[in-house]
Amino acid sequence: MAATQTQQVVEIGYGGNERLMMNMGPQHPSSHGVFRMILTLEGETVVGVDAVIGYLHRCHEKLGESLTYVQYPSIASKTDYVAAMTAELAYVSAVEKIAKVEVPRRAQYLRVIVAELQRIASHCLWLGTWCLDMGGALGGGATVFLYCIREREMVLDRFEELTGARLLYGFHQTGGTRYDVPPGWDKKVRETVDFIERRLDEYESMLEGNTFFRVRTQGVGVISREVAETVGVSGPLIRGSGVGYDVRRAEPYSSYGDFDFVVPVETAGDCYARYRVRMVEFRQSIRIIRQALDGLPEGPISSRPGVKSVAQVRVPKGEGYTRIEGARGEIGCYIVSDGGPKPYRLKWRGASFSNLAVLPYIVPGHKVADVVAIMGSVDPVFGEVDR
Amino acid sequence: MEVKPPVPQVPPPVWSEFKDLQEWEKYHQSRPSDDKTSNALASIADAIHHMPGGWIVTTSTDKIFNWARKSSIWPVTFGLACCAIEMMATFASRFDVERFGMVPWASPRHSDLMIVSGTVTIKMAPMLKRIYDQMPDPKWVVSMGSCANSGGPFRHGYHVVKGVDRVVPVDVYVPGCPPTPDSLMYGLLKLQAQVEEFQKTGKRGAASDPGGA
Amino acid sequence: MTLEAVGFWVVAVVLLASSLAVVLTPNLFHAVLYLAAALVATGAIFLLLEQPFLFAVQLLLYAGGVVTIVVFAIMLTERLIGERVRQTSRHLVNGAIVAAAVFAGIAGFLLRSPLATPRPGPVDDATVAIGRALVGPFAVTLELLGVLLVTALLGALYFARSDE
Amino acid sequence: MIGLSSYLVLAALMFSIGLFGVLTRRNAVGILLGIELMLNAVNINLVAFARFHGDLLGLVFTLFTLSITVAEVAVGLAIVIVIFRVRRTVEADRLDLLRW
Amino acid sequence: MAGNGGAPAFWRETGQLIGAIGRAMGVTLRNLFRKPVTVHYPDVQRQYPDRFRGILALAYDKETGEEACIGCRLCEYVCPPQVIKVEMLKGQKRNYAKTFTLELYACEFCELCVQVCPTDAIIMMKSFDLATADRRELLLDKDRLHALGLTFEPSWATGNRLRDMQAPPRPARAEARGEAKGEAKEPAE
Amino acid sequence: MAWHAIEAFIVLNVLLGLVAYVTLLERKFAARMQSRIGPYYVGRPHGWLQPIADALKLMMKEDIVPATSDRAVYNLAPIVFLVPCLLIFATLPFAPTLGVADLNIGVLFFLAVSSLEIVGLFMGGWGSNNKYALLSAMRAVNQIISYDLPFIFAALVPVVLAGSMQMSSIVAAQQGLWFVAYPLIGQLAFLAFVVATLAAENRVPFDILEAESELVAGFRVEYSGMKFALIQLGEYAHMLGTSFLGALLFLGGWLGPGPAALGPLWLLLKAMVIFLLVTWVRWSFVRIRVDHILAISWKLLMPATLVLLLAAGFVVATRGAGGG
Amino acid sequence: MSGYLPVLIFAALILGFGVVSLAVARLLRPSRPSPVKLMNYECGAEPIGTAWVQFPVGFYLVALVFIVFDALAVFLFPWALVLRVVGVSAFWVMAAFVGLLGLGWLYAYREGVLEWK
Ligand code: SF4
Ligand code: SF4
Ligand code: SF4
Repeated sequence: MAATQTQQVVEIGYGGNERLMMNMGPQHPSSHGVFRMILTLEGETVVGVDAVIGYLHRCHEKLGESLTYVQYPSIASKTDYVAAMTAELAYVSAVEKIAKVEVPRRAQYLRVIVAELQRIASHCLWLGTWCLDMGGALGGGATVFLYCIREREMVLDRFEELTGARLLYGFHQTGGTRYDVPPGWDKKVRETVDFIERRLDEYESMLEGNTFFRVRTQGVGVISREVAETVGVSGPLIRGSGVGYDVRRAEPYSSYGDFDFVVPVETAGDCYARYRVRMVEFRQSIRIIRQALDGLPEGPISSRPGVKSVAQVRVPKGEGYTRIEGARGEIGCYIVSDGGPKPYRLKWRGASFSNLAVLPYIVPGHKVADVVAIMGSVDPVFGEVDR
Repeated sequence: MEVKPPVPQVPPPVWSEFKDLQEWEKYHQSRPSDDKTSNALASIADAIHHMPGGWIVTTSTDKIFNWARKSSIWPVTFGLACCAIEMMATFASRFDVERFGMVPWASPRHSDLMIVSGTVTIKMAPMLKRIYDQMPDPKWVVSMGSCANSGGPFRHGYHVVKGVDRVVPVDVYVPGCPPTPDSLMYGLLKLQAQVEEFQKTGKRGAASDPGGA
Repeated sequence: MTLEAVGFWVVAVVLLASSLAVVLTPNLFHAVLYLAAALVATGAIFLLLEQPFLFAVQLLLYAGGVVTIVVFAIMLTERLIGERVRQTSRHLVNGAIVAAAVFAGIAGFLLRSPLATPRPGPVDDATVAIGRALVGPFAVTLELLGVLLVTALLGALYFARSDE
Repeated sequence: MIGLSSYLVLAALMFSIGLFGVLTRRNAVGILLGIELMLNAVNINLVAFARFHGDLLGLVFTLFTLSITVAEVAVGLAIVIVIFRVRRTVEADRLDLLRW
Repeated sequence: MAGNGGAPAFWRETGQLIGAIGRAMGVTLRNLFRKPVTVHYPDVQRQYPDRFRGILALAYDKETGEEACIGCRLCEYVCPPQVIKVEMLKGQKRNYAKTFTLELYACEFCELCVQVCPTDAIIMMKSFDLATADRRELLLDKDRLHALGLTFEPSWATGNRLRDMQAPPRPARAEARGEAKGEAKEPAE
Repeated sequence: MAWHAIEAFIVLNVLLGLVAYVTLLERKFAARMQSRIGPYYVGRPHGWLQPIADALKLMMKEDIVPATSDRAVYNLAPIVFLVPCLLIFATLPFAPTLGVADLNIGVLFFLAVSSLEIVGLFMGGWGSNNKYALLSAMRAVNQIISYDLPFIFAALVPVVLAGSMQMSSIVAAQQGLWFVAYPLIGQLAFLAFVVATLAAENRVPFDILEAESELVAGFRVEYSGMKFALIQLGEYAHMLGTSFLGALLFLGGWLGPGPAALGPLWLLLKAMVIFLLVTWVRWSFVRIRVDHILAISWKLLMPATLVLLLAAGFVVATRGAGGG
Repeated sequence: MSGYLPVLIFAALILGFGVVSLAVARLLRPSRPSPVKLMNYECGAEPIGTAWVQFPVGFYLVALVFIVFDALAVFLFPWALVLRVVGVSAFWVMAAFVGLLGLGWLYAYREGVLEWK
């Protein structure tokens, strides 16, 4: 099915013109990191796309096998560095699953709060960079970008108050979290999300009804439901294609079952649908954060004592796979343990990696200008793709 | 409490114990010195310099030139990994490097500065080198974050270049993982100070000057 | 020499040089650029002839239009790199002889024909006069031109798209 | 003093050059360039006569010629494109469509 | 852009477009009159929060004024990129670190070393301002680490505090240790 | 002759200074719009030395001519680009008698000269032998020619209303009523003019030409150092020139309260209003895709302006008097 | 004619400015070419092939329509000047002309030339 579809689009408009092979990336303003696309162009129309990844292969899995359960979480955050909290969480909960460690409720709620805050920060970055791609660094795109980063900074401030770091946190540890909330933090978080909620309206009024924006996004990069399911995309991509799949709902972890939220689904499958999904997710995240802050239980933040030495955490023989709904989709972490302080084998399922696989299905047939819009709406993070 | 403040210094023999720095001494790229002005101008300036009172002219023009270079350092937007996100934050409203006259450009041809923000892998290194090479002289490099400094947390990996200074000559190292925008800006100010010092000889900032920016 | 004479000679040299370059340069793209130069120089000739309006029209129509269209045509038909750009010319000698003969003929005719003594140019604002003429005596011509242009447009579009 | 004849000679030279181009160019686009030159030479003549005879007609006529030239180029190039499509070349020597 | 759905659709779209243009320009206009969020960096320093994880330093013992590190090498073991090298010097009353080097150019600022340190000897500073032109300068030895500890403001975290915060059974102890001193200093923006 | 030379020299220098500071104005304005501060430390406060530093630095940058480029074309392009961009000022008077030349084909001269710009642009894009540059040049030519027509037609409306192409008489015709205030026709024409200006200047949302995120830096991607500076200068000069043209055609030029000596100031002020308007739009929108850009021009703007022009013509022809 | 002298001088000055500034820059700037530096920039990757290839016909078609309407614009200028003096008849002449070209536009529109793909 999928193959024939690609075939179809490739053949359009070949009028005997010469084809142009053009590199896009690795150093390209819109490559979102180090991604190289070799586009085959016919005039302005893309007829073929060749994705080259691996420019950021940082040996994560090998590293994971040589570092102990205590050491690795802070490096796990470097897989999906835009949403570090969820990446860490995936690793940590995989360990917890094998070791059958209970996580205190307070820690679970904290995990939810930071994960959702992280989702907001990540989506802010996504919206900003996406608009930057579409709007140009010397235009309105840059403006939206700067607004988004401005609001993202507020979330980062909250993280900085909580953990001391702005981007890569090392917040989670086996059995709970490493940091408890500082006094007054919840109030500030509330203020932050209130503020961001107001600012979201501003972004929407800049983009939503704007015909310029709509023609750039509607009907562009359509991922049909079939393709989405075949390729195995996840996160906002699959929800934009009409599949209401969300790990938080499908397989609630970390007390997500306690909260009331909506999983947004759009059926169009184009960039605009993905945009809508993410915009709704913004608001749903805010909603979850409010609920979690309201119900934040007292108690310990960790069921295990804090790290005292490198080989402190030992995990019985076994294997476990956990999945987390990251900002970009399903992050999976698979750990095989041989009973020692380190995993025997560690495998990441990067959401961006699977999402990126959809590019050859949706890019051909579009204009060069659409390529950047599609790339932006896929929102890959290359730490996670190349690992 | 009573403390005896120790003297801050790096005892040279210590390096030799670190494989990383041994290799650094061996592999790090040094920079050719003739990237400042054309030879013609250099000889003219030399002639003026040797005329009586000519040094006033040359030094003051040099001051102006270096001021201009310093005041308009345009970085190329080149993000590699996590640090790139913080670099973006540095370019954004809250930290706004445009106050220092820095405008990020997409093409290396328009840029003076490459901020290597993130892990350089073996696959990426040739690309990075090429982009660096394609920047017009005079140019500068800031190595941002532990990964670019030395491979950082991934330096034991098989696919990571242990420090971008093995590929291109680095002018300023900014520690951090990722360095906060403030520290990157500190590094950039430091770079500006270096550029200002970029005298007729094309000498870069002195190595032993940890303090003042 | 008066200023006008200086202007004439300068423009004439530029014009002839660039025209020669148009026909002689092996690189077709360069030829088009030289043509642009020649056209601008022609415009300058118009200026020397005290027809600023025509000068502007020349720039507007040719520099903006024809050059564009020619460039595009090249893009469509001929790769300009490698072997193919160095297109050779044919019948160089024959061509030169014919061209020289034509020039000799014209020049001879010019020399023989009694040229009227120069009179002062037309009214100072030629544009208004042209405008009057266009909507007055030449109105029909104008409409005919419109027909011609439309026909050309339709024809060209038809040709260019015929087997898309 | 630059008189009418100077302009006419200049135009004649330009015309000859254009003709030379037309005759020697292999490439059809090149031939069109030559034709452009010739038409320009004609325009120079027209304007020069108009100027020195104080006649408006030449100017109006030039204006028309300019426009017609434009149409000519458009059609000419379109034809070149068609030829290219059919024959995969624009070398005038090989354009023997009309011969059979 | 002109709609292909006939005249009404066209006018509707045009109306929408104009509305959108107005709204977008309104947003930018509104922001034009907002105060810039820029922190005027060299003139004004951003207020770091208390838990800021900056460059590492060695601390002196609060009571005795001696250097606090006992050279136990726990930090060396736990450090993921293995940037710390400690040699122990046996003493009579207590042990010392004979040498203590930290390759700051490879540190990932994960705070694990701080967390494991039993004597709160290694701490983090509220600053990153150590940019340098020579990579060798980022190799911090013991003296330098001590000096840094006096130069910058230390952040809140120490090994004991961190472990207390995480300790499951005794949640109250963290407060007793005075964790909460002046936490909420940082303004929202 | 000497006097002309001096006058032209002064105009050129004032112009260059103005262009330099217009860039600064735009940067500061955009920065404020984005909650930033913009240039500040170079010539504090507010970075008033920034343009000078930039220019000096660019002068000292190495100049790179790619090995595979078409050298002559590549090297000439910046100048070919620059000349028309600055030459358009030749016919813009800054006061009734102040300016290089107040030609009686003023508006036409402006349009004709500025249409030459694409030659330089295409030369740059072609000469670089760079895919981004070439693609950008192709787009640019397409876009500029597409918006040239609405631009011409919109600029013709005041010409029709004033019955003259001479800038000073157009301004004089606005003595009673600025053409922007001319009922309906004036406003629509002004609107079309601004849109066409945006497009002709390759400003967002019509900046597919430099499309940073797709084509890195457009047709000038390979240019460095002084050539790059000249291209930038040309772009901003063109921008400024069009703003002045708009001020002259629609906003009554130097007319304004106060003594006549204030005329140039008024003109500058009005031109800056247009410039800031364009900048404001620029920093508020995302880019439009190239096919939509062309569609907007050909399907909407071009016919609309043509009809508008005819309407203006009808009004003038029947009323026999323009300018209200 | 003499009205154009300042324009000419102005043009010469601009040209001079461009040339002089390039010359000064040539004096000031370093020049250290290397094969890699002179390579075409393509995001750091090695360029694949040349940029000079054929482009699709869509580019040409737009230019074609433009050219014809440019010719129209040329006639509008003199027309604009005489409207007031000649009156409505002038208007009708031009309206007919525009109408004729409008037919061409309509054809192009229908044919989808203006879609540009
Ligand atoms: S130094 Fe840290 S933040 Fe920067 S790229 Fe390396 S791992 Fe990422
Ligand atoms: S912060 Fe982490 S990486 Fe740095 S020295 Fe401590 S343990 Fe090692
Ligand atoms: S710093 Fe702390 S953990 Fe490290 S060796 Fe000293 S006492 Fe032990």
